[in-house]
Amino acid sequence: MRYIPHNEEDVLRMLDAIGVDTLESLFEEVPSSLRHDAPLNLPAARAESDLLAELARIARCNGAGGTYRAFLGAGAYDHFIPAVVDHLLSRSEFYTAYTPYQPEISQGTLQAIFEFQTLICQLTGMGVANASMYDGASSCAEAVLMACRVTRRRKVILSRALHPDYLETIRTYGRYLDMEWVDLPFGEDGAFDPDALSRLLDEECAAVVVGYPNFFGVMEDLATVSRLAHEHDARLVVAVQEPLSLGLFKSPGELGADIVVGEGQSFGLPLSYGGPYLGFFAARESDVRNLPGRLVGETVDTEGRRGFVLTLATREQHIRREKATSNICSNQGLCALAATIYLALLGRQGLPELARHNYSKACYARERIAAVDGYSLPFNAPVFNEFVVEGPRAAEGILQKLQERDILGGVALSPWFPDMSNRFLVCVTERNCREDIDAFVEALSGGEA
Amino acid sequence: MRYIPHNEEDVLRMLDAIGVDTLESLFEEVPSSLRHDAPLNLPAARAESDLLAELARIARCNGAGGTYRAFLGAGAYDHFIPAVVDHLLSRSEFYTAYTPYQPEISQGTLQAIFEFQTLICQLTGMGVANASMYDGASSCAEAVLMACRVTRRRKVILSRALHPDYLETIRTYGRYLDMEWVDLPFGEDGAFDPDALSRLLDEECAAVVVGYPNFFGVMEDLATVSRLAHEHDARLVVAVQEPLSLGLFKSPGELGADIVVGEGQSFGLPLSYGGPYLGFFAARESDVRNLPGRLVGETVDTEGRRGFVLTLATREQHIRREKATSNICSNQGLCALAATIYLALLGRQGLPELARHNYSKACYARERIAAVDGYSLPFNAPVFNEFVVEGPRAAEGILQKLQERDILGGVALSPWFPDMSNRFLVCVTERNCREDIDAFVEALSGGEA
Amino acid sequence: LNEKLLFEHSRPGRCGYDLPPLDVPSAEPPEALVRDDIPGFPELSEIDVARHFTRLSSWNYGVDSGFYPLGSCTMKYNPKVNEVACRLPGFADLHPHTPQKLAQGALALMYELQEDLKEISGFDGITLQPGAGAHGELAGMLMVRAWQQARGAQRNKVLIPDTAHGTNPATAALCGYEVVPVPSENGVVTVETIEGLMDDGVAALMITNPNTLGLFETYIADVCRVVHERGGLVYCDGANLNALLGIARPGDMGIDVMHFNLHKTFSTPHGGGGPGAGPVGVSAELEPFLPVPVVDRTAEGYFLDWDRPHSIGRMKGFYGHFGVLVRAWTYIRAMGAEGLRRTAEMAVLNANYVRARLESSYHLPYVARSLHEVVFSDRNLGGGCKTLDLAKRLIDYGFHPPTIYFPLVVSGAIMIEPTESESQETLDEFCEAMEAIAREASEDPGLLKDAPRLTRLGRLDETRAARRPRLRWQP
Amino acid sequence: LNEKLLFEHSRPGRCGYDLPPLDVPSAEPPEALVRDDIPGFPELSEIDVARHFTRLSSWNYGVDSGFYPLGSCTMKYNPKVNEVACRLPGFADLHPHTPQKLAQGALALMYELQEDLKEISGFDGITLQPGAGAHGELAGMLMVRAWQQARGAQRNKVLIPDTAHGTNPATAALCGYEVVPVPSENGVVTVETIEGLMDDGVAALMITNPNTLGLFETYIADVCRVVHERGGLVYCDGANLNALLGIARPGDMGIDVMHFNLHKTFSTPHGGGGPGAGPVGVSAELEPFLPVPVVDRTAEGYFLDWDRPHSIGRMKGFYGHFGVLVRAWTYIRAMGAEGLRRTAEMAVLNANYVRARLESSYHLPYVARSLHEVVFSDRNLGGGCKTLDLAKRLIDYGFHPPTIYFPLVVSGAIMIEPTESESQETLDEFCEAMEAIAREASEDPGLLKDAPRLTRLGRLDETRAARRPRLRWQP
Repeated sequence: MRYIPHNEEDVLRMLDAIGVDTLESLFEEVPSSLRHDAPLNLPAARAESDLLAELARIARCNGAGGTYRAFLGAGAYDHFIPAVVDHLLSRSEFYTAYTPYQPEISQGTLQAIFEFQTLICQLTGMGVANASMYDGASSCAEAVLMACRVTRRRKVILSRALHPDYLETIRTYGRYLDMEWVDLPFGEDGAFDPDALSRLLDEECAAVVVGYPNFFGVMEDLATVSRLAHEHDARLVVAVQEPLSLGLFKSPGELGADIVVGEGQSFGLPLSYGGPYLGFFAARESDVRNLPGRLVGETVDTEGRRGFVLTLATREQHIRREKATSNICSNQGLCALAATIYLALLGRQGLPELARHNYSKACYARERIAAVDGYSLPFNAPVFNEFVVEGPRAAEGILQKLQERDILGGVALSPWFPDMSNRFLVCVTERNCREDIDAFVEALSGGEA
Repeated sequence: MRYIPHNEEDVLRMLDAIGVDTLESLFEEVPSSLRHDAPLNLPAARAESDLLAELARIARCNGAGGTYRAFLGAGAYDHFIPAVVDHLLSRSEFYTAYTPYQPEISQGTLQAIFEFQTLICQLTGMGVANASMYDGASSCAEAVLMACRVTRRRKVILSRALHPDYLETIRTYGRYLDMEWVDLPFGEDGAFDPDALSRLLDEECAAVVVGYPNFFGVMEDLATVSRLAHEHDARLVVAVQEPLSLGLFKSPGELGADIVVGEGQSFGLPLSYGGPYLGFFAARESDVRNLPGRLVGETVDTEGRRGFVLTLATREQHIRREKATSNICSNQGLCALAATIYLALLGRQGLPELARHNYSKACYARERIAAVDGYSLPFNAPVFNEFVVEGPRAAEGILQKLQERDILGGVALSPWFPDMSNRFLVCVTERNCREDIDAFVEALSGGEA
Repeated sequence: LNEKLLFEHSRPGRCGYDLPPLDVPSAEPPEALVRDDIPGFPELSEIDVARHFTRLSSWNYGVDSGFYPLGSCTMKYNPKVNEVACRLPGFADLHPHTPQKLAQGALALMYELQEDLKEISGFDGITLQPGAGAHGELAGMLMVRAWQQARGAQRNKVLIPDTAHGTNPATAALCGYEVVPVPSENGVVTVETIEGLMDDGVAALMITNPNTLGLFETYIADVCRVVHERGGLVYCDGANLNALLGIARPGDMGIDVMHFNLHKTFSTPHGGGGPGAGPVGVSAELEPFLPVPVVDRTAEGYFLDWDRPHSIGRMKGFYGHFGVLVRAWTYIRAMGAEGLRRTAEMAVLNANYVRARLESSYHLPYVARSLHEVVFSDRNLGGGCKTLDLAKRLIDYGFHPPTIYFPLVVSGAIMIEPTESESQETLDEFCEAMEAIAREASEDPGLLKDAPRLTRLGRLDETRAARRPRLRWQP
Repeated sequence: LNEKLLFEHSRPGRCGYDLPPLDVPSAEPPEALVRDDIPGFPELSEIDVARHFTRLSSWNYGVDSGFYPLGSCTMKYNPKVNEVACRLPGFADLHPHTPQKLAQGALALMYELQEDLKEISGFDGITLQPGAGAHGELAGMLMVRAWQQARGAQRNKVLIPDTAHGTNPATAALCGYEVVPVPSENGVVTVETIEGLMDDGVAALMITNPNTLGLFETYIADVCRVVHERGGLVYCDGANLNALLGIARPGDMGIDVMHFNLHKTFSTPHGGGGPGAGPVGVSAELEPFLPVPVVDRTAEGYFLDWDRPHSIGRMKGFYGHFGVLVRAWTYIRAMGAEGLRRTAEMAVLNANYVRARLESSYHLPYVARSLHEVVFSDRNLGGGCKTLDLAKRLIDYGFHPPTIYFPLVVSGAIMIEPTESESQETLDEFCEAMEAIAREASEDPGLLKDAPRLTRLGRLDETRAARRPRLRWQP
């Protein structure tokens, strides 16, 4: 029992101090009818060495990193994480701390979150950002709720090209809140259809939600959505599923977004089979008191020295209870720290440069794939590092063949878009070298796939 | 240039402050005839991502952990290292610090070394231990020099069963110090020959050096060496090549050793292809001023609070210069810290228990191997977790065959003992499960090996 | 020493990240789409970043720094091997869209964790998807509502005791429910109270057991019976499950749905506020409503089951905080059944030991036997000192303060949860500090009111922060 | 806060390590050989150990904590990727007796590092075996002696300048040499001095270049020529190689043998005093004498070459501090040729910048152009304050002090080596602190003499420690 310090002598001495005879009697308030007296049916305790061996065995059952040339994106992106990120995250002062309720001994966490909030504002072009949320999908759902709250409206226009996970999560969150969902179709170029949007918008619309990039990798024309939405006083909610794009493309803030949410996994978080990731949430400064989630603010101590505290807690559940802006009572503290460290390393030069690498590699892959007989790019709106490919037959079959050549060629679209059975989503990042791309193209051309 | 902060503006501003125009002129004292103006012929700078990929590729060229069932010892031992050891070692306050010359901001290193010294004393049964040395072999060489220093004698009796690396290192260190080396043969049981020792000892002997365990895994009869050596006022130097044995076997101190040195790698240090490891060095308290290497001692600060400092520096090179007890000016700080953490985790119960596991597994393997047709155990002196096996033909061939079945069956003795061509050294630790041992035995029995 | 903000350290031209040379032709998007710059973004070299965050960390207090008796948060030791486990290649680099055939290890681990949590809690179904306790709560209450709806019930209220966590009412509201407060008696919910409140407008009772006073809800079985008889369901906030591991199972008590806090009970690190994980356990009746996907198995292997027509849907992206799940699985395997029971026993022993030692110095508002935590109040504190002063003074003694001013039913609450990780010596040192502070309050209250003194900063002006919010750095 | 010793935390029955069940019959050695107990050995649980060392670490100051201008120690930033590199499976778990065919990766890396070091230094042969600088020195001087002996020379003296490291005389003594001190002139060794001292009893000159005053030995080429003409060899202490990377190569200067400090020049962490690595480079003439083994290659692959009949033998177990070699290899690959030259340039720029800023506040005993470090003295310090007081006061300003009282040729020496890792802002902050302290010395010398005040402990009584040595804990 290496994690529990008590020996039998300790136990007896402590029981004695308490004034009872047995451990049993400490549980006297638990009625015997509710006791579970049989031992739990779990594997026996294991030594650390055995446990690690078992874990390594399980992990090896997964076909992860190194083994395959992978072109998987669709909401989670393989980017290189410099070693210093994990080194700093592994400092126990960070990762074994709780929520910074006692600011005098939590300035590390608090200052880092303040820096995170600032970075997110800078990146999205917005005035205020919270301390982070569970992930892109749940942030997006919170954004929809907030848009309804501030507009006091209940109709929401959701782009069909928004990440399906985000769409589903929005619907789950709004399930019993009497919302009205309206589908915004996309056009032949893979971007939202502006004419449809004009038709759908009215004075009852709380918000329009679009992806940037959207699920097809397309950088939507935010300026147009913004203009149209604002004509009806609806809010523009922008969901960024690959935030590295913001290193290269105009920020949603400059294009008129009211709320910008997104998935921060690209910024220094491992793929980790889908989580924990990092939801970011930014808005206009005027909406600050309607933000969900935790906020850190600057203040001073008794001597006038700068310090940071959790603030505007009156929005939150522990004060406002059922009137709170959200039921969330945590953030993704350590994930936000990872992103802060990652962004600090890349910075003003590195982030755009990395984004350009991604863009250039994706361009190269697009051009080469489009040149393969039978393959085409069905959408022609601008994309970042991800794009849709149309193949000569069912995408599942194509991907299966590629897999046999140790290539994970992308994500088939048919589970979400049954009419797109021949299409799949291909993502190319800085982790894919030219040789990987060429091998992919060769596999497609050779007809093996 | 991610490790160098200067941009060109910084450089110009700093040159200006210095009062020179070019970086070039900072090197004006280097005669131009000595300048190396061509760029060094080295591979171009590499991004961290590329570098790690390259390193992983190189590392995969090695047939290490996991792939093979390995029974390799002979001076380096595969023991499980709990995760907390590396976690703590990776705290930058420890690993990026220098020698604790400024005790007020080095109490972490200093207290840990003080604890290390104490643990080594307890384990070896000696009165004083230094802050560590490069490894077992070099500690052993230093021990020989110290024995000569304190006895003012120059003849040293070296067991032929001492680890060959230790023997060679002793000879290198003493190469120009006018020493006399005398070989102490071992008997048919693999332990030193007491009759020979009696014959070899005289009043000119500075020391007798034996292994505990020796190279053949044998726990030498220290009480007898001690008695014989002390009759001639020679020092008994004991070299411990597998210190885990001290969890189970009587300590050299209680058996009469004067100097106990050894290799500490077993205590939480990775195999790492031979280093860095950890030399420990313990002696009688009366010899403290003759110890080589660094020492940490307890003292108090201006307020009388307990603290630790480097002490007895008058033995050392930076004060005594050519009269120093050694030229060493460092210890294996971080390795000593690893051992301290490891030993603290195992402690008074865990260390003996782990030693018993090793002993039991080795016993099982010995018995099973001895039962295989054509194989025998040539030595019958008591061993710890390592032992010599005699095969039916050249050991190299046997080991080669085993290797083809993914078994690294041991270390052939012929490079050091040409007359032992059929013999090899087999080591069994807690890392070898019964299934490994059975597979090994089966491979031997099946005649494949 | 002070440490500037990242942005204040910045210097044009610095960068802590080098890219490999681009091995394809360089391309550029249409100019109109390209952003010029990211104004204010920092520029730093690797050493700047390493030092900055190393220094920041030194102003934090974690479980590895010392005793962290934050009530209701279960700040137990986080074993280091768990951190190794979740970083293993095959886990950390596994893309969530990896074909399931190539993710059998991950799916097997999730499946096993589901099974383990069922066994530990006595529930029939589990979702691993929610990202935190409050998120699990939301999933749970959405299932409650879906179940009620499936039966055609029109119930718009939930009962919430005064000893509940603040998230409970907020969660109920998110599900469109009205909140009806339930007064506790002697710290627990009685059958009579529930009988009085439980009408056919009530969808569910949300209860915490053991509750936030550290007390076992003794009448829980009858309370559940009454709620069920009248068509309601019982939601349990599982934050305090640590006290019951191997002792009693919420599923056996009649509870219908409960979230787990893996970051509390199963020792995954709190990370300065996240990420956690909030799996939810449900009875068989609620199983059809679990969020998608659920991990299941057939003879061919493990798979993600999406085909669940009654599901409330998806709570977030992908399948759960996998990295956290790996840690929890590792912890459960390290402890085994015996270890988990020992955990509950030692956690309760520790709380009762602290209680026994401090009863004479601090006012104890509820006298029923404590389980894993004990709640004192500041009523007997001298010199006009309040709970906040005590908390700040504890910092000077080297301890993290307990949870303060919660639960709300105790005025000036001091809520101490020592967890099983702590040895008697640590508890003794803490109790001695508490006793010393009680004396100081009477003899020299300034010591409390001016605390902390030994931290880099003194008390911070929270009012100012809220009145004139500065939520980001501006040049 | 204080932290007890491990032994004082101990409690019977605790253990932080669990073994798996023994899967073979339990066996016991003959009773007479078995030890009863390890008296005093600690008993702790994992959390005790984690907290103990976490707390100890917080009393340390590392490069990641702040500026560490320890002269002659080259305390540059230690890139984190190097720590990942040496822990890779295939490196960390590679047994040194692994058949060489299965260790080709490790051998290739060592071979490449040998080649890199040759290119950087201009030498013809390299041994990677020595475990530290002083160990490399010993290997080097043993080779000198072996070379002399092979020629039949009877030379028993070595020349060592007054600017040398303390290890140099100790090393010479270990090789059986007598030490002849060489006075420097204006901080450097002149040809005339060497001509005067170099007779046929002298085996070698041991020189440091740049020397411990931070000065380039301008006459090095002629000095080497004179030594060679009179039958001697020149040993160079490579501790200060950082200043010359890509600028000039010791092998080209006529130096015959030099050790490298990988933990200085090539950024492997100092680890609180070790492990380092001290490879040695030699000219072709000395190559036959290199310690065994050396890594070499044939068409079939890499191998350890043991067949070197003139070798001085083995310096330690196995083949070198492999884990340190991996880090150095990684650093060299990260920097490339350009990066290494930039390293030297920026290191020298930084030292000269500090010199320029502090020249007016501190006495500068030598005026020749500094390379990577600058040595001041305490001569101008007011208020009777000494170098030690200055050093302790710097701690209160958040800096690690420079090397003090070394080199011995400068009384009250203050030896500052900033390295290339530091930015101008950091140097400015340091220089401002130095200037402030110079003012304080005159105005309020107590601030220096009572320093440090902001550390957990004040100045420690070193005399007491040495007089009544307590070198281990006793119950």
